[in-house]
Amino acid sequence: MVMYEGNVHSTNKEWQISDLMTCVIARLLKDRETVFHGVSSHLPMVAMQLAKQLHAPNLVHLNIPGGVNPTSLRETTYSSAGPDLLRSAESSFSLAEVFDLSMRGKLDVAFLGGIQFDVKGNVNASTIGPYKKPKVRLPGGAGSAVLIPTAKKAIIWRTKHDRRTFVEDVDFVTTRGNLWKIVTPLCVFGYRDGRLMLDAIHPNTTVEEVQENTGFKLQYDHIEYTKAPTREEMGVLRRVDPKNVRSLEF
Amino acid sequence: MVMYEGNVHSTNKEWQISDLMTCVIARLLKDRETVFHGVSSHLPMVAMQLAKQLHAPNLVHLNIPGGVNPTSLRETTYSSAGPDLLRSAESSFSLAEVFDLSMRGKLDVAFLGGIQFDVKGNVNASTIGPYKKPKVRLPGGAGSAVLIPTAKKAIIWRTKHDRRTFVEDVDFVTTRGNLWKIVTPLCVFGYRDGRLMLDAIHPNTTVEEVQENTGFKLQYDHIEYTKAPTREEMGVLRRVDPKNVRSLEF
Amino acid sequence: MSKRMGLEEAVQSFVKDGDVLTFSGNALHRAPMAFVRELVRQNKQQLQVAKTAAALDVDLLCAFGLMDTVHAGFVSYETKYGLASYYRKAVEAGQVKANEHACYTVICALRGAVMNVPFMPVHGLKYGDLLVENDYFMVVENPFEESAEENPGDEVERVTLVKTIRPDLAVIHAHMCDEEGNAIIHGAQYEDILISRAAKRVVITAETVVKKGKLNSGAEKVDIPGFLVDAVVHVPNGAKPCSCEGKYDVQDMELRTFLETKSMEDLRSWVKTYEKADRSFIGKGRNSGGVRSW
Amino acid sequence: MSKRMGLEEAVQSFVKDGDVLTFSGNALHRAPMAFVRELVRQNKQQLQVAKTAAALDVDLLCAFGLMDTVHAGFVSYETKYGLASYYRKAVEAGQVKANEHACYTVICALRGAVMNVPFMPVHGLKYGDLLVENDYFMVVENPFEESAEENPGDEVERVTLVKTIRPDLAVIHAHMCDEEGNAIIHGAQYEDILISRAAKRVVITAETVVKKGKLNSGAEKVDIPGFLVDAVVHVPNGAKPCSCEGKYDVQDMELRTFLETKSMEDLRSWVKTYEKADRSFIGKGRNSGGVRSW
Repeated sequence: MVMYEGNVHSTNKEWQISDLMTCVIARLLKDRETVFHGVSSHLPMVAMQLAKQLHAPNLVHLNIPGGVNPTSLRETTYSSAGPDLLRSAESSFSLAEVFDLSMRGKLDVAFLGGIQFDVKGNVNASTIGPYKKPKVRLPGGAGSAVLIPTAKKAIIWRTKHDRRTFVEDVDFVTTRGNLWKIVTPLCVFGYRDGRLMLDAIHPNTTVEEVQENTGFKLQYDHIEYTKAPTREEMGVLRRVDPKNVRSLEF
Repeated sequence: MVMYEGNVHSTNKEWQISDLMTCVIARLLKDRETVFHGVSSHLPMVAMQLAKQLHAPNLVHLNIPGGVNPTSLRETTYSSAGPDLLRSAESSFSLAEVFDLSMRGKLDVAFLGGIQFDVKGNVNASTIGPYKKPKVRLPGGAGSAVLIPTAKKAIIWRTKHDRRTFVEDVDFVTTRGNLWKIVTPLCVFGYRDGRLMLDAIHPNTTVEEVQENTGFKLQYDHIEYTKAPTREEMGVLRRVDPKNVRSLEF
Repeated sequence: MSKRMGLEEAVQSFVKDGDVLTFSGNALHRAPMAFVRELVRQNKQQLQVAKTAAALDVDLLCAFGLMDTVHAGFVSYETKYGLASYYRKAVEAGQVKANEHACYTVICALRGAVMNVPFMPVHGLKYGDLLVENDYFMVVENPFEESAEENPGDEVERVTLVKTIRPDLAVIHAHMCDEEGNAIIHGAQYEDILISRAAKRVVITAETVVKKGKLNSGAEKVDIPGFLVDAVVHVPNGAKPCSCEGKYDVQDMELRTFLETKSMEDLRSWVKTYEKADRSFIGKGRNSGGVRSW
Repeated sequence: MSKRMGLEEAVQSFVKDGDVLTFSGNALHRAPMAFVRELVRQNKQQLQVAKTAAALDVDLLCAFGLMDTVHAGFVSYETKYGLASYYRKAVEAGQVKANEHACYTVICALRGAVMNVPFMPVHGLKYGDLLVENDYFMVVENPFEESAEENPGDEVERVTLVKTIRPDLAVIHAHMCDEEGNAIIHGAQYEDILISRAAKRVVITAETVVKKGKLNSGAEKVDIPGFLVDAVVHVPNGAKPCSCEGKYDVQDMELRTFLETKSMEDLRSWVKTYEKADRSFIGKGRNSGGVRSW
């Protein structure tokens, strides 16, 4: 079994898995959408900047420190919730206000994490083992439990794809339903008719390999491959994220 | 019957009724108290400035435009809710926040209006006649209905003292209870044991005159006279309110 | 993406009969009067207005018979200018419904809209006839308190709820705005930030409109982010005869002229005197008459 | 009236065992670390902390066994610095109760304290085990909706409530403060304004403390009015090793030293290294050692 945990290199020398995931996510974003990311979310943050440079110049970038449309990530290092995001922003809109916005149905896209996902679209970011006597206490779902039900499109990205991450049944349902996409180092899941469906696999893998690393039986209509990062995408990516913070999680 | 409606002159040449009421109110305020006034509240606003100059330098002046401790009323004219109160303030604290503060039990004094008051301490600022088919639609209680129950001390001032104002039973109970004082051109009422009590009468009047102008039977423990404005008070009053906005309501 | 448009187009596009509106400012300060006058010109009917303390804005709509319901804590001019007599007469005649709130319950009802919940608990509203006469207040028991079950002698805490008010449109007169709607208010903001989040749509009328990126202010000084705003209308003097901090104070003569109107003709004539100025700027950088350019 | 005091006095005066605390900042940004270290030095026990996203503040208190319950949406360092392992171990060992919230429900629970109501409705929390496992969430029917009675077929709208959290104390590390507590925060404010209104008492630790009237800023730039503040503590570098916008970034080496602690001795030694700096300023303009003056 090939573990994709921590594997940032692809067989291709032109791009790494983190580049591919960033491009795949950027392509999911549309112009004028309001898009939020939280802490430990460098990859989506870079994807938003990439989308803004390419096809979504009016995308509205929202974040925890409250900087609306920071113009640059040059000062961003270990944190995707740092005050640097407000420094170059065009206006301010606090975290509390972002949540309120989502409650009102006006947040188009929310990026969320999670540790375990099951075939029914349940998300666990809370505990392994019982909630009140956990074997492992996880960091917690942050905004997931209120954003997944209310954002128009909830995108989960996860830099690990293994059988402990994609399971038959999660230990604890931090939240569920209304997932739109899950992007992993191997594939993109969609959520339709109450279950995760394999939407596309990345060019660096095979359906067999995805299945081997997934704890539930894959279902798909037909196999599609995600497109490798283009030269243009890679050029812009290196410009908006010269420090390669998109790879921090790998 | 002597009507005190609109009567700004006393028999005394040293001061007017508006000066006296302002001084009486100022003396009710203590150092460090948080004190709020709303629209059409020039007299209490001036009283707060007077108290700050005399015995309550750390009184916290709160108001609708959100100016905490405006240092001067020089630019104030027809409005006690104008942006001028924020211009010279030391910090800002919005109307919504002032209400929240009172809900938390941290507003010491609220100044409130009203059109009709009865012996049981009911306040009417809403309608004469039935609420849904009023004979007279009044401006409304503004913050009264939430501030009288929550402020530590609610002070009502009223520049009219007649039998239509102080009645046996109000037409509509905009709010009730927890009144502390009502200051009129003739007297000061207190609220004790569920009813209005005559605390003191002004030096320009007599108990008989107050009773003549009051629609319910006066009750009092003993008669006390309010102290006329002192020379010092009048001096400071003319300095903090050179335009005499305290008399606007008369 | 510029959201600039003329005043006529903004009212045509964003207001329909029966809408619930909310306006910037308080009493005679920074009400979006040009927009309110355009509501009159376009004869928008059956309007509702939610505002803590209203004055000329509500009184003018009542004068023209365009108001259905007012949700407010206080409707009056301040001391010097007396009562809002058109409002008062309309309520007394049964033409307008006065839903009296404490100013704070308007704020709480709008917070309910911001959070998209159907009600908001209010601590202070405990006594009196407002609770009895109005169906938008309700008293419930605190469901988190179980002491009553455990100790039947204790009384369960009671909590007043106010029903959420969701304005269809907030109209905010700001000092400066860029063409995407990033708006700056100088001085007292009153409930403007709240209403910009509570309403389904937001129109900014502004003293000054600049191109994107020309606000010359830090992010923290922008009071209303552009992505919340649907239309930007350039209307210098758009709050007159109300005040606009740092720009102009209440226009005493203009206001008195309104207060002394005696007939529909007087009222129409008063609104007419502002028409040219209110409508002089249209979108796309040109004015309707070729006299002023954006 | 000056509210200045030393850090030791502030912790002695305003924290008792069992208190519910809330801290400024988010994750590794502007947590009031000097104050948290003083909690450790004074061995304050059974503390509760409410915060949307906590990191070193909560982890340090867990490391010393001083924490009872954490009310938070997220407790972890960001990517590069890994998980909050002391917190994690303490929860797994049953020593600390992790009351998991969505970050927003912490915000709503604090809004309940601001408004002094026992609960706050939350629109978004509709599904999952957090609702099932925690007694601070409850689902009720919307009492304003009567359609179910009128039309028995319809379902009544359900509304989730979160129980109010009333912190005993908010500790906020600010950039500048006058001696009466008027405080200014530069850049991202996170939930600091909210907690300054939600808590029963407020202590400001500040990079710079000036005399009254010397903030040299307009009223609108003061983020926390002094009358809300109980104590002002002058602690330059008081957020280290967390960041403080415009002053310093996360102190990588200092943080790593903490993360690599293996024993209680390592932990004590880490806290000790800050002791002189944390406590160097006392009230009344004199420092404890005579070296620095206020």
